[in-house]
Amino acid sequence: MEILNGFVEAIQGIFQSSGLVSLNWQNYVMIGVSIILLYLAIKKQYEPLLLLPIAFGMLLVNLYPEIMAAPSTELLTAQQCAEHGVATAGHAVRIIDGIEYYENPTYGGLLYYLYQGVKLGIYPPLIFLGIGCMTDFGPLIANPKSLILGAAAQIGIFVTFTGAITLGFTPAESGAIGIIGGADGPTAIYVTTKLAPHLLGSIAIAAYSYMALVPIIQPPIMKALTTKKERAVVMEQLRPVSKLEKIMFPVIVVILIAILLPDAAPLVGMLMLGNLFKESGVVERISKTAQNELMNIITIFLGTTVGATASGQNFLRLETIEIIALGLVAFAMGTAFGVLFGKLMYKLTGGKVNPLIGSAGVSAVPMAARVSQRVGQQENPGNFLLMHAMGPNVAGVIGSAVAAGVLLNVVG
Amino acid sequence: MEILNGFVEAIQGIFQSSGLVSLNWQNYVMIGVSIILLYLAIKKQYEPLLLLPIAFGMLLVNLYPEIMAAPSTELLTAQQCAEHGVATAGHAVRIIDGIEYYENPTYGGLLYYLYQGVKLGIYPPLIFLGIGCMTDFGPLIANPKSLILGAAAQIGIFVTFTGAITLGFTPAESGAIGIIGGADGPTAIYVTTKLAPHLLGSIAIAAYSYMALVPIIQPPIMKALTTKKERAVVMEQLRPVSKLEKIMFPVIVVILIAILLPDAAPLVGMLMLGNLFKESGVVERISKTAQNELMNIITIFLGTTVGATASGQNFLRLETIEIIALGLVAFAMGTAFGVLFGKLMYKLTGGKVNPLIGSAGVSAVPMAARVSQRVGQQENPGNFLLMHAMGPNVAGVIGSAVAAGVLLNVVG
Amino acid sequence: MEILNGFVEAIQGIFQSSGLVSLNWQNYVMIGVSIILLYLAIKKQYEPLLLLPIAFGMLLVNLYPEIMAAPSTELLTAQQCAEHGVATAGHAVRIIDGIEYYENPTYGGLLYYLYQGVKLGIYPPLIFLGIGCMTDFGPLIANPKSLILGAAAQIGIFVTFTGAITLGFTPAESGAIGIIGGADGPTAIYVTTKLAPHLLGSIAIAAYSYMALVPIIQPPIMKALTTKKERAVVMEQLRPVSKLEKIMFPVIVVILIAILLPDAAPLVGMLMLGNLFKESGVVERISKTAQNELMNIITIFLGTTVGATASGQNFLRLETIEIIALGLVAFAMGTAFGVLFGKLMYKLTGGKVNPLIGSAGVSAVPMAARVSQRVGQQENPGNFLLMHAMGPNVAGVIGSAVAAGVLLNVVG
Amino acid sequence: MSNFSLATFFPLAELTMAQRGVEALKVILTGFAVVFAVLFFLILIIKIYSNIVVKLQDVAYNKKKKKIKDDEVLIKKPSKPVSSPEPVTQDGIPEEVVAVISAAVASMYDSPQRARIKSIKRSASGRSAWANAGVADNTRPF
Amino acid sequence: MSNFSLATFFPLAELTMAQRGVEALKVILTGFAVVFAVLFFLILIIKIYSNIVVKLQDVAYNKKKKKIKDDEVLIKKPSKPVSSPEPVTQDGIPEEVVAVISAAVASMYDSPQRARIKSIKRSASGRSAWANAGVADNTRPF
Amino acid sequence: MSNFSLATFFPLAELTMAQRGVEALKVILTGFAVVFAVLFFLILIIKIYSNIVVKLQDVAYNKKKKKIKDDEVLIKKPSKPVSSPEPVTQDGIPEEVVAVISAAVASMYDSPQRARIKSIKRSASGRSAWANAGVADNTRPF
Ligand code: NA
Ligand code: NA
Ligand code: NA
Repeated sequence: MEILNGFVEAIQGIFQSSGLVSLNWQNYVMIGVSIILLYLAIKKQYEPLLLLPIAFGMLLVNLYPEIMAAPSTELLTAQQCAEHGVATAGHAVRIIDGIEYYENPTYGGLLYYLYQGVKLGIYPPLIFLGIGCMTDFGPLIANPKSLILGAAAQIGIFVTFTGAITLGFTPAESGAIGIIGGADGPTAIYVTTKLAPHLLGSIAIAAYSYMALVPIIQPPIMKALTTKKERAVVMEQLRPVSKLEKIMFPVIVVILIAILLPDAAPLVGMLMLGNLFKESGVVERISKTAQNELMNIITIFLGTTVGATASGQNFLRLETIEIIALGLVAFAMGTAFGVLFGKLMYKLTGGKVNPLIGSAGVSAVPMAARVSQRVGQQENPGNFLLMHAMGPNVAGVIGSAVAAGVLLNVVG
Repeated sequence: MEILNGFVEAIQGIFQSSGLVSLNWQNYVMIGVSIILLYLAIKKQYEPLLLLPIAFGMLLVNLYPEIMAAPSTELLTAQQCAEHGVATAGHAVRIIDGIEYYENPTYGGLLYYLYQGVKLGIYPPLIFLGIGCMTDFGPLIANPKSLILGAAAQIGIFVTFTGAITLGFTPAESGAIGIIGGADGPTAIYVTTKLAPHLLGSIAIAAYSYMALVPIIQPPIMKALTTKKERAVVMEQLRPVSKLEKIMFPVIVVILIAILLPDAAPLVGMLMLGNLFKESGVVERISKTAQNELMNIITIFLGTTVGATASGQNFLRLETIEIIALGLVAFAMGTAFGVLFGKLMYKLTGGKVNPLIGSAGVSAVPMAARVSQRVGQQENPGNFLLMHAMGPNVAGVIGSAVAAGVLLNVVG
Repeated sequence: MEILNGFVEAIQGIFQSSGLVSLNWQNYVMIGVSIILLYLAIKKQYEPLLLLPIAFGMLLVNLYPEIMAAPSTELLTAQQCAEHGVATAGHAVRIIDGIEYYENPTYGGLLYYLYQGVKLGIYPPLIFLGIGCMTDFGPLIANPKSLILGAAAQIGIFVTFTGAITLGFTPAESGAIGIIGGADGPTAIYVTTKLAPHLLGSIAIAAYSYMALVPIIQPPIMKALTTKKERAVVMEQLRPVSKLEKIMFPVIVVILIAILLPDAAPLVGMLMLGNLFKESGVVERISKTAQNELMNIITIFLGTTVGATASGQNFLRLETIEIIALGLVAFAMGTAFGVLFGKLMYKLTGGKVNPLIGSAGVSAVPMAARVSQRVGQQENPGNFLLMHAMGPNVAGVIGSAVAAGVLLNVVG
Repeated sequence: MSNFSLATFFPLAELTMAQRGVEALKVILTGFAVVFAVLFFLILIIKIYSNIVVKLQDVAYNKKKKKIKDDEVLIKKPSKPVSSPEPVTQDGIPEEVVAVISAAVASMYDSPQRARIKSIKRSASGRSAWANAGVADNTRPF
Repeated sequence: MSNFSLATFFPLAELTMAQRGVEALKVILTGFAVVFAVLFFLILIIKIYSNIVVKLQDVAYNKKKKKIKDDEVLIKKPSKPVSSPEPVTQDGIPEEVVAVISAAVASMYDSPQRARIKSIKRSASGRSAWANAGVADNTRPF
Repeated sequence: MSNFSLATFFPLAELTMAQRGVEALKVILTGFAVVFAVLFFLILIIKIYSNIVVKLQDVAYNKKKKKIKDDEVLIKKPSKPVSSPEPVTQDGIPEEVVAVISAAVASMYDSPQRARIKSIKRSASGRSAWANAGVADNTRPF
C-alpha cells in the first residue's frame, strides 16, 4: 500500500515537473518556430553553420527553460555548514570583513555557462580572429578607395537607427537593431550584448537570415539603382600587392582604429591579429587552429547559446516583428547606399568604376562580392568584377566595426 | 654560519613541505592502485582513452593533494589593501551594500579549475555532443521495437538501487551507483555529480572498467539465458532508412524526452544536437570538430579530474568495494534483462527476433553490439546480427538518459 | 540647432574617449617596441609562435588599456534592483547571511578574461602536456648521466638570483628573474605568475628572446670553454631503449619529483602525462589533440595575454633593462655551467664524453641540442652529437622544473 | 536551529530496513514504468512519422517515375530505355562511384528487396553553386 | 530614493517624438561623419605606406637587376642570357611549380602589365635551415 | 594596525647588502644541493629499473629463442632455417615495411651492436581485433 502510494506520488512528481505542466503556449509556438528555422538551415541552407545551432538552442530553451538558469551561491560559515550538514571540503572560500564563508552553489543550466562567452564579449572577437586568418585584404590595399564604399554601406545602420527610435525603441536598442545593416554576424552580436542583450535572439536571427538571403535581397536593388551602361563597365586590372604591404596593413589598421575608436578595439584587434597570423607566414600552426578548430568550437557554443536567449517570453513580442522588418530595411539601405556611392565614384572617375561593386560594401563576405560579379556578368559575360568587389567587401567588415565603435560610444 | 643556518632551514623547509611528510598510507596505496589501473589501460587496453587519464589523475592527486585544492578569495576594501600592501590594480571588484571590495585570491590547484567542467555538468553533455555526431540511429529507426530492449536493459539500474539502499547507501547514492548499469560513462558521471559527487571516482572507474570488460562479462550471461535454437535465429533484413527520417529523428526525440523528463534534457539535447549535425549534412565543419578536437580536449580534462576525485581518504573505504560489486551486479542485470526481453520478443514474434541482440541494450556502443554478433556467429557462422544489435545498442544510450532523468527526479 | 549641438557634443565625446586623449607617452613608446618585436618575430623569426602573439598583445594593451580591465560586480537585493530599474532575470544570485543578492556585473576587458588562464596557472601546465606528447626521453633513459648536465645548466638560475637581489629586487622577484636561465618558456611564466606577476611581460619576452637566440648566444661560450680536442670527441653509440622503459619513465619521474618537490607537481605532472600519452601508444587520438589543437589554442591565449601585461607603466622602467640584462647573464651562465660539467664528465670518463653536449642542458629543446651538433661538426664533420645532446636537452626541461620547485618553496 | 540533525538533510540516513525496502520498490516501480512508457511512446511516434515519410517519398518517387515515362513518350527515345529502378546519376558523379555506393548499400542490406538507389547526389547540394562555393570557401561561415 | 523612475535609467523611454527625431539625426550625422572620416584617413595612410613600400621594392629590384647585368658583364656568359623579368627559381623548386604559380598569378591579374614573378621562394624561408627544422619539428614551439 | 609598513609584506625590501648576500648564498646552496640531489636520485632509479627491464626482456627473448629452437627440433624443418636474431614479422606486416623500419633503426643507432629488431608489431595491438575495431571506430571512446 505504502509502496503504491509512493509510486503514485513519484509519477505525479515526474508529471508535475515535466514540461507538460510548466511550459506555456509561447514555448510551444517557439518550438514550432525553431523547427521552421531548422528546416531553413538544413533544406534551404541559410547560413547553416550558425542557423542550425541557433535554431537548436531555441528549441532546447523552450523545451527546458532551466537550461539557461542562472546559478545561485549561498555563503555559509563553517558553523552554518556544520549545522546544515553541508561539507566544507572542496568548496571555494570567500573572506568578507574577516569572516570565512564557504561557497555553497546551486548550479545553473548548461547553456547558462556556455553563454558567458557571449555575455562577457569573448566569442565574437575570437570568431573575428578566425575570420582574420581567412581574409585577404590584398584587393583593398590595391584599391584603397574601396573603403569609401565600405563606409557608404554603413549608412544603412544609422538610417535604421532613426526608424527604430521612431517606433519607440530606446537609443541603445535602436543602435543594436541598426547594426543588422552591417551584415556582419559577430559585430551584431558583440554590439547587441553591450547595448541591448534582451534583443540578442531576434537580432542574431535577423542578421544571419539576411546574410543568407544576400543573393535574393541585393540584385533587385542593384538593378533598380543602376543603368545598363553603368553595370557593363569593365574595370581596370588591380595592381599586385607585395607581402610587406599585406603584413603592414593589419598593424596599421589596428593602431589607427583602436586609438580613434577604442570601443571597436576588441573586434578590430582580433581581426587584425588573425590577419597578421595569415600574412606573416611564420605561425601557420596557430593560424590553422584559429580558423578551424577554435572557430568551430566557438561557433557551436555561440550559435546554441544565442539561440537559447530566444525563450518564448523574450521572442514572441511585437518588437521581434519590428526588429525583423527594421533589419531588412537596414540591410537594403546598406546595399542601396553602397551602390549609390558606387555611382558617385563612377561619375567622379569618368566611368572607370562599376557601381555594382558598391553593394559588396555591406560585408557578408564573400557572398556580396559574388553577387556583384554575377549581376555584372548578366550585362556583360566577359566582365569579372569579383576581385574588384572583394575590396569593398572586406572594407565593409572594417566599416561595420567602425560603425559599432561609434554606436557603442554615442548610445552605449 | 648564518648562511649555513639558512641553508639547513631551507632544506628542512623543503623536506617539511614534501610529500614524505604530508602523505599518508592511503595515498601510497592509491599510488599503487593508480599504477595498476595504468597497467590495465596500457597493457590490457581497458578503455584506455578514459582509464589512462583517470588513473593519472588519481596518481597526481595522491602525490600532491593540493592539485585539487579549492581557492580562497579575501575581499578587502581599498583601505585594507593599502594597509596590507596589496595592489588593487588588476583585481576584480565586488560591491556589497555599497562598499567596494577588491578580490584578493589565493589560487586553487590546477585540477580544481579543470574539474569545474565536471562539477557544473558541462563536460558530459559536450561529450554526448561528440557521440551524437558519430552515432547512426538508422538501425533503430528501421526497427523501433529495439527501444523495448534498450528499456529492458535499464532495469538493472533500478534493481541495483535496491541492493545499494539495502547496504546502507542513501537513496541519492544508490541512484548514482545504479546508473553504472547503464553502461554509459558520460551519463554515469553526470548523474553522480548531481546525486553523490563524493562517490564520483569509484563510480566512474567502475563504469569504465565494466564497459571495457563487455566482451568478458556478457557472453556467459547471454549463453546461460538462451537456448541454442534461439541463438541461431537469423533475423530479417532491416529496411533502408531515408535521410529525412534520420534528420527528423533527433528533433522528435529531443522534443519528446525533454518535455517528459526535463532532467534528461541536457544529455539528450546535446546527443541529438550532435546527431543533427551529422544527419543534416550541411555543417560538416563543426560536426568534425565536435566529434574530434572538442571531444578529445574534454576527454583529457574529464578523465584526469574525475580520477583526481579519488584521493586516498575518499577511495579507500568499504563503500568503494561495495560500489564496485554493485556496479558489476547492475551491469550483469542490465545484460540479463536485455536478453530476457529479447526472449520475450522471440516468443511474441514467433521466433523472428534473436534474443542475443537484447544484451546490446545496455549501450556500451558499439562493443555490446559486437558481442551480440560474435556470440550469434558461434552458433551459426552465417548469422550477421551486428546491424540488428545496433538498434538496441543506440536505444540503450537513450534508455540510460531516460533512466537518469527518472533518478534525478525521484531521488535527486 | 539642437541637432548641431548634439552632433558637436557626440564628436567631442568620441574624441574625449579616444586614445588621443587618454594614452600617455609610455603607451606610444610601447607601440614602437611592439612593432620592433613584431619585426623580429616575422622577419627574423625569433620564436614567432610566441613572440608574434606577445608583441600583438603588447600592442593592443597600449592602444586600448581597457582590454585588460578587471570587471566589477555590484550585489543588489531584489528591492535595490527594482529601485534601480535593473532586471533580475538571468543574473547569478549570491546569498550572504541569508540575504539574497543579484550579481550586477560591469564586464572586464577581453584579454582580462583570457588572462585568467595564465593567472590561475592553467596554461603553462597544459602547454607542458602538449610538449610531453612530443618529447622523446629515450636518449635520456639510454644515458641517465645526462641528468647531471641538465642539473648543471640550472646553476645559472641560482647565480642570477644573486645578481638580481644585489640590484635591489626582492627575493621573489629575483627567483622569477633567475628562471629565465632555465630557457623554458612555460616554466618561466608559471614561476613568474606565482612569484612576481608584475614582471611577467618583461620576463616572458626575455625568456623567449634568448631561446630564439640560442644559435647566436651559445657557440662563442662553448668554444671559449673547450679545447679543440674535447670538441672533436666522438661519443659511443647509445643503446636502444625498450618501449617498456619509455612507458615507465614518466610514471617514475612524476612520482619522484611530485613527492620531493610538490611545487613542481603541476608542471612535471602534465609533462609526464603527455609523455605517457605518447609512449603508451593506446591513446593516439587525445595525444594528437593535446600536442596540436589544444596547445595551439593555449598558445594564442597565453602569448597574447602575457604580452598584454606589458603596459607602458609596467614595462618602461629601469627594472626591465635590468631583467633583460640579468636574463642574458642567466642564460649564458646556464650554458657555461653545462659545458663546464661536460668537461668534468670528459675528465671523469677518460675522454668518452664530448663536453659540447653540456650546453644542451639549458633545455630550449631541440635548438640547443642542434647547436651542440653543429659546433661539434665544425671540428669533426663526421661527428654526430645530436642524439647524445638530446639527453641533456630533455633533462634540462626536468631540471628547470625541479629548480622551479625549489624557488617556489624557498622564496615563494 | 538547534534541532538540525543529519536526518534533516539525509532523510534516509536513519531509516529502518523496512523503510529502505519501500523506497527501493517505489524506485523500481517508477523507473520501470516511466522508462517503458517513454520508450513505448517513442516507438509509436517513430512508427507514425516513418510511415508518413516513407509514403510521401513513395508518392514523390512514383510521380517522378510517371514523369520520366511521360517524358519517354514525349521524346520517343526507346533506344536507350531508362529502367527506372536503376540508379540515376546526377552532378556528373562517375559511374564507378555509383557502383561502389551500390555495393556498400547492398552489403548493408543483404536482400535488396526494398533497397533501391533512387538517385545519388553529392550530399548538401540543394544550394546554388554560388552559395556552395561560399560555404566551401569558409571565408564567411558567419 | 523615492524619486527613482524608469526614466532615470532609460532616459528616452518617455521622450517625445521630436526628441527622438533630434537624437536620431544626431546619431546619423555623427555616424556618417566619423565612419567616413576614419575610413578616409585610412585610405590616406594606405596610399602613403603603399607608395613607400612599392618604391623601396622597386629600388631594391633595380639594384638587383643592375647587379645581375654587371655580373653578366663580368662573367661574360652571353650564351645563356638571363632575361631579367623572367622568373628566377630558388631553393630547387621544380619548374612545373613555377609554371603553375605563374599561371595562377596571370589568371588573377589578367593584364600582366605590372605583375611579374620576381622570385619564387618557399614561404617563410628567411630562417636558417637549423632554425627551420626546429620550427618544423614543433618539438619546442615555446 | 598602524605599524604596518611595506617591510611587513616585502620583508627584504629594506635589507642591507650583507643580508641580501646571505639570502643569495642560501638560495644558491639550496638550489644547487636540491637540484643535484633530486636528479642524482633520478639517475639511480633509472639505472635500476632499466637494468631490471633489460634483463627481464633478455630472459623473455632467450626463452622465446629456445622455444623456437625446440620447435625446430620438433617439427624437423631445417630446410627453412629460422635464424633467430632476424626480424620476426607478425600480423602480416609486409616485408618491405620491416626493411624500412630496420633501416630507420640502423640509421638511428649506427653500430648495430645491440640494436636488434626482435619483433615488429603493429603498435597497440595487444587488444582483440574486436576491441581494436571498437577503438578505431571511435564510436564510443567512453
Ligand atoms: Na559590414
Ligand atoms: Na545504457
Ligand atoms: Na631548462
